[in-house]
Amino acid sequence: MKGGVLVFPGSNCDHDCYHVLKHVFKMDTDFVWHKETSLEGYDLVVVPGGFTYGDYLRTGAMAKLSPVMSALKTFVNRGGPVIGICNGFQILLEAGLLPGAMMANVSLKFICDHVYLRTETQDTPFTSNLQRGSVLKIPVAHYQGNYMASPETLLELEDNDQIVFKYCDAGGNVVESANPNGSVKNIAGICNRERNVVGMMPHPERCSEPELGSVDGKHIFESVIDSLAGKVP
Amino acid sequence: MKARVYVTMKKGVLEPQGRAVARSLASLGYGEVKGVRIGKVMDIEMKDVTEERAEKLLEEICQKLLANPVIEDYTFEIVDDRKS
Amino acid sequence: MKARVYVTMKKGVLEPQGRAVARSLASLGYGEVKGVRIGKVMDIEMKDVTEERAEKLLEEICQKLLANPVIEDYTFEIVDDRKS
Amino acid sequence: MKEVNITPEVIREHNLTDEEYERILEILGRPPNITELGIFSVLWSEHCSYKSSKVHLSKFPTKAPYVIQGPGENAGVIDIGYGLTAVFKMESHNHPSFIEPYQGAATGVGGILRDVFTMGARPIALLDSLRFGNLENPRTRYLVEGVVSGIAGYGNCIGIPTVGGEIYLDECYDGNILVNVFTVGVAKKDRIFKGIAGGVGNPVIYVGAKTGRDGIHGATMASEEFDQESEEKRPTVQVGDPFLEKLLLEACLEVMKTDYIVGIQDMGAAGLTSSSFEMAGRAGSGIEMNLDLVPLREEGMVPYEIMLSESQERMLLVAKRGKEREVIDIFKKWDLDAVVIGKVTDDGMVRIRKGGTTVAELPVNPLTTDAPVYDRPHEKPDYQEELNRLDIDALDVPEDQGSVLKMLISSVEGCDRSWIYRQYDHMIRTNTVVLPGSDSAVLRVKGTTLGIAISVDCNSRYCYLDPYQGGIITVAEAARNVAVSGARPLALTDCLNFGNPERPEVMWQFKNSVEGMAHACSVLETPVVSGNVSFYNETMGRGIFPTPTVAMVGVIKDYTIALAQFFRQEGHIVYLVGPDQKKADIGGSLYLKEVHGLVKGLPPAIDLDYEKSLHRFLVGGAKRFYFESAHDVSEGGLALGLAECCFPPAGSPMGCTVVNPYGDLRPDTALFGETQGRVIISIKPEKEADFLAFAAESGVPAARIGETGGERFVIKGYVDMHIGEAYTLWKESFGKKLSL
Ligand SMILES: Nc1ncnc2c1ncn2[C@@H]1O[C@H](COP(=O)(O)OP(=O)(O)O)[C@@H](O)[C@H]1O
Ligand SMILES: [Mg+2]
Repeated sequence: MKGGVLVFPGSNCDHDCYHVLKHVFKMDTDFVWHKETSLEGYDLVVVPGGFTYGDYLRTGAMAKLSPVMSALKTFVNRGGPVIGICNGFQILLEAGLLPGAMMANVSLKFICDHVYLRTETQDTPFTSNLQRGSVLKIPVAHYQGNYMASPETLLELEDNDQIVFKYCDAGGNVVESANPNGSVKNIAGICNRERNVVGMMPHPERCSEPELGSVDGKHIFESVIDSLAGKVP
Repeated sequence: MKARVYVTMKKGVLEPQGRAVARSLASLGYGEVKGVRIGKVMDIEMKDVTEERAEKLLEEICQKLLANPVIEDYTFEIVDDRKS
Repeated sequence: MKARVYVTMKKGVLEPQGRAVARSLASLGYGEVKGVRIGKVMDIEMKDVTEERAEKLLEEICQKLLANPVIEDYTFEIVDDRKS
Repeated sequence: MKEVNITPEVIREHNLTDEEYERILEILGRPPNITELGIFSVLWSEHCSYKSSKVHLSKFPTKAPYVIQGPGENAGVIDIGYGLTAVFKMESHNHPSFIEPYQGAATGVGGILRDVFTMGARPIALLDSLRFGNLENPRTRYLVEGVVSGIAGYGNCIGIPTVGGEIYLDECYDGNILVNVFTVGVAKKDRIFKGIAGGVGNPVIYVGAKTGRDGIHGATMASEEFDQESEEKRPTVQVGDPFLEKLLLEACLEVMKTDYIVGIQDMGAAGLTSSSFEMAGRAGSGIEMNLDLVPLREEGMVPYEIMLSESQERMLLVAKRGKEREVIDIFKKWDLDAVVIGKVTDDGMVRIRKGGTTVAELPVNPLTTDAPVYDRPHEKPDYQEELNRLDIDALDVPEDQGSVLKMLISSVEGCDRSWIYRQYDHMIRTNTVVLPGSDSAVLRVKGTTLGIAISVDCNSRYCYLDPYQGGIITVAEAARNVAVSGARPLALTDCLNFGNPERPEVMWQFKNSVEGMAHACSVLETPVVSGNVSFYNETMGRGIFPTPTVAMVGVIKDYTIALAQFFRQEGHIVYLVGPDQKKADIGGSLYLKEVHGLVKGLPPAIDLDYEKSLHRFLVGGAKRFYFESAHDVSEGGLALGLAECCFPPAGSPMGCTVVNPYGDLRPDTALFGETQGRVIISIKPEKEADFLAFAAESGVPAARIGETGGERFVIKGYVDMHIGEAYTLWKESFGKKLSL
């Protein structure tokens, strides 16, 4: 089983994702430079967080034009599992691999803190080990996490069970006061229709080791590793 | 040749920066200001292009990069058409 | 009444966004683009103001809030003068 | 280029004195041209030459077996084991941040990062030390918002966590805010790079951003007293590009894995001038450069502008001859300009050409190592005695100590400062094992068991009241903040912020602060390995409190045992270790300032030998698992210190019930006095006997004062508050103050 962590100019969480896959989960893992044109041979692709191209113009706008993105689309079309975290999520939105767009946090401030997430669906390779309704404690760190989508898109997301995580309080209640950025319907993560592409603002790679205060992020990586193991005989 | 591209938020899209500015203005006593919406203005300098080519190019780069059609509209104008 | 305010980086002041966008366009094959500078465009809506008052108000809020005079320039125009 | 006449006026505009100009004539044997004059002026400025501070800085101890690089390079380097080093430095960006808070603070972050990665280290964390004026002044709020978002904007974008810092407000900073930023990086011991232009004939390569007309005269500006005229110098604000710096960082670290680099240095203050002269100076070589080859952002730039530009995100490096292509290709990969602009020579001269002619030709040493040095007059100010006079008995004892504590909990120095550090990504790179909010932040070093603990400190009230004692306490407190986490304090970097050194009272403050710090450093065995001096923090003759900020770096062998300051469970026993509170140790306290509006008296006494044993006790006790939490008692004394143990920034508060161990003192001095060398420690009941035996063996007094748990915060007979309410007050105060 082999994981690829995409690296764009300005990717900052590439090392963190690599560390978790390689050293926590002992997965064979490569960094994949954004000029690569193929993702042949990878079983899992992580689009990590950071400030690709400085977040200039719009977050994720320039990264979506990198050569590796066509390879990523091929990988997705073949059904390969992809997770975009934070800026990675924003890139997937810009690239049209996930619906909707990201705006600045309503506070107009960068926010770095632990938040709680409620799992809304078990039906993705990244949440298959989680129960619907289970609560994760997980860090966020972003300036543009205010997810928005047209009413039609939101309806579709709901009808197709594409909302993966919502911000909630410690008790699992999805309430306005638990929303760190103004995101519509407290959405923290979504998936595509085919369910193999997940984007989320919070950082599971920052809470996958006990010394970092929470291991709730592990479930997300474990889910995909188990899903892959199930598929690969 | 120089062009100016305007990228603004689609109608109906909540735009947090503009809202915050409007609120600040109100608290500074400028009650006359009822709304602010903030977009981008981009000054583009091009070389060795005809006006026709420039229009096509601008259209292309707006669609590909400068604006996000999910939330933004764009317009552009060629500011001077002297070949440079 | 509606007005449009343009806030752009002063000449000679680095504008990093534009630089990155220009590089990105070049690597996409748009070599004709020689430079990009990005600023803000703000659409302001005002109520119960005369044109004269609006001009004064805009001047004031540009200086106080909308622009950072240390590094930015501003201009504005009144877009329509129907009282609204 | 039109020749500018070197008139007395031009000389004065360049901040050169008549004597200094005489000296230039002597060195050159001819009058300088304007480019050369500009170069002299920046290299001989206070900022680059340290001309007023050098004689005192030499008093700092700078050596220890683990010190690999002391002051003099771009950053200090210490050995931390596993073949690794910690590389660190702190720098000020005070004046630029006052003029344009966002960009000033942002480029401050950019600058200090370059200082560290130029040595071959990957930066792992930042700290910020901030001073602002009164919050009633609306500009203060604008400055706080701007500076914090500038640090966030740059640090977050480049992906280096800002894991702590400090912030103080006092009206003495109204016209002169302080923005000091520290960074620490990790480098392999055998891969340290220096700013050396060695090897005759080797190419000199310019990399990074293009040169614009940014901040020309910025280096001189940073050393000049503010006056009305500085308004006119305004368009010289530099704008930072953190994305470009991220590329530069990655590209430099990549090129440093090769064997092609001889020396490398960032272009900081005075840009191309200081980097070229300093690199030649350190190597005892010379440099020849052709300015026609320098990538320019604007048209028509003259040599004077190119040499003095402070455009950000640029580096100068010297590569091995024949390896130009390989080096340039690595920078190309990262989409960066890299151009050979000259070569190393051996005649001790820097020669600069443009358009086929020589535009400057200057000897290196007189401009660098042999720049003017002044032993400026110093004298104790006559107001000092009055300042030190404090008759505590003449002050009323507040009736209700609980309300006093509430005042302190909601003061800027006592309240929750997560309003600031929530805007900083403090977790990126997943090394922060003790998050901001505790006395020090602790970062693990992946691939080892090591943790690096860092804290930045300065109590400038103490330094104002007694610069010598204040200097001692600053170092001791920084070391203690590191030690409470279980890490051994190893070395420090400083940033000495003072007023106008040409005034004897400022020089007196400077000299005494440095001597106090030096004394503490030698007793605590924490040498100074790098630092920075910022003079002229003065507006219209009104100076700031002397503010010699210290950032201490320590190492804990096993990061998994690092401690935070927060009580962890109900039913743990609370101990106060350290000397008894003394009545007089209320001088300069937060209590006096907040409650009585006074900055008076003498700072607390401190016994450095005891302090040293305390640190050993803290490190040893953590290693033996005796402690559950440890928190140093500083501003606000025992009462505020205890409250801080009950208030974790994330999670829920924990009550406690304790006694006042100093029942025979006035209650305000007992609860809010700031006697040094005290630490609040919580322990599991079953560890008590071992803990006490170890304290006795270490020569550290320990008094059992109470227990953790319950819904209330109680100091029996004095304070009884609902813990949740107190917590909310503490959490919300900072944001409320700013949004007034
Ligand atoms: N400007 C700042 N930036 C980041 N963190 C800060 C800042 N000011 C204070 N903090 C954090 O708030 C906590 C309390 O600060 P302080 O009272 O100065 O600590 P101490 O007294 O132990 O030095 C520390 O963890 C510190 O790192
Ligand atoms: Mg402390």
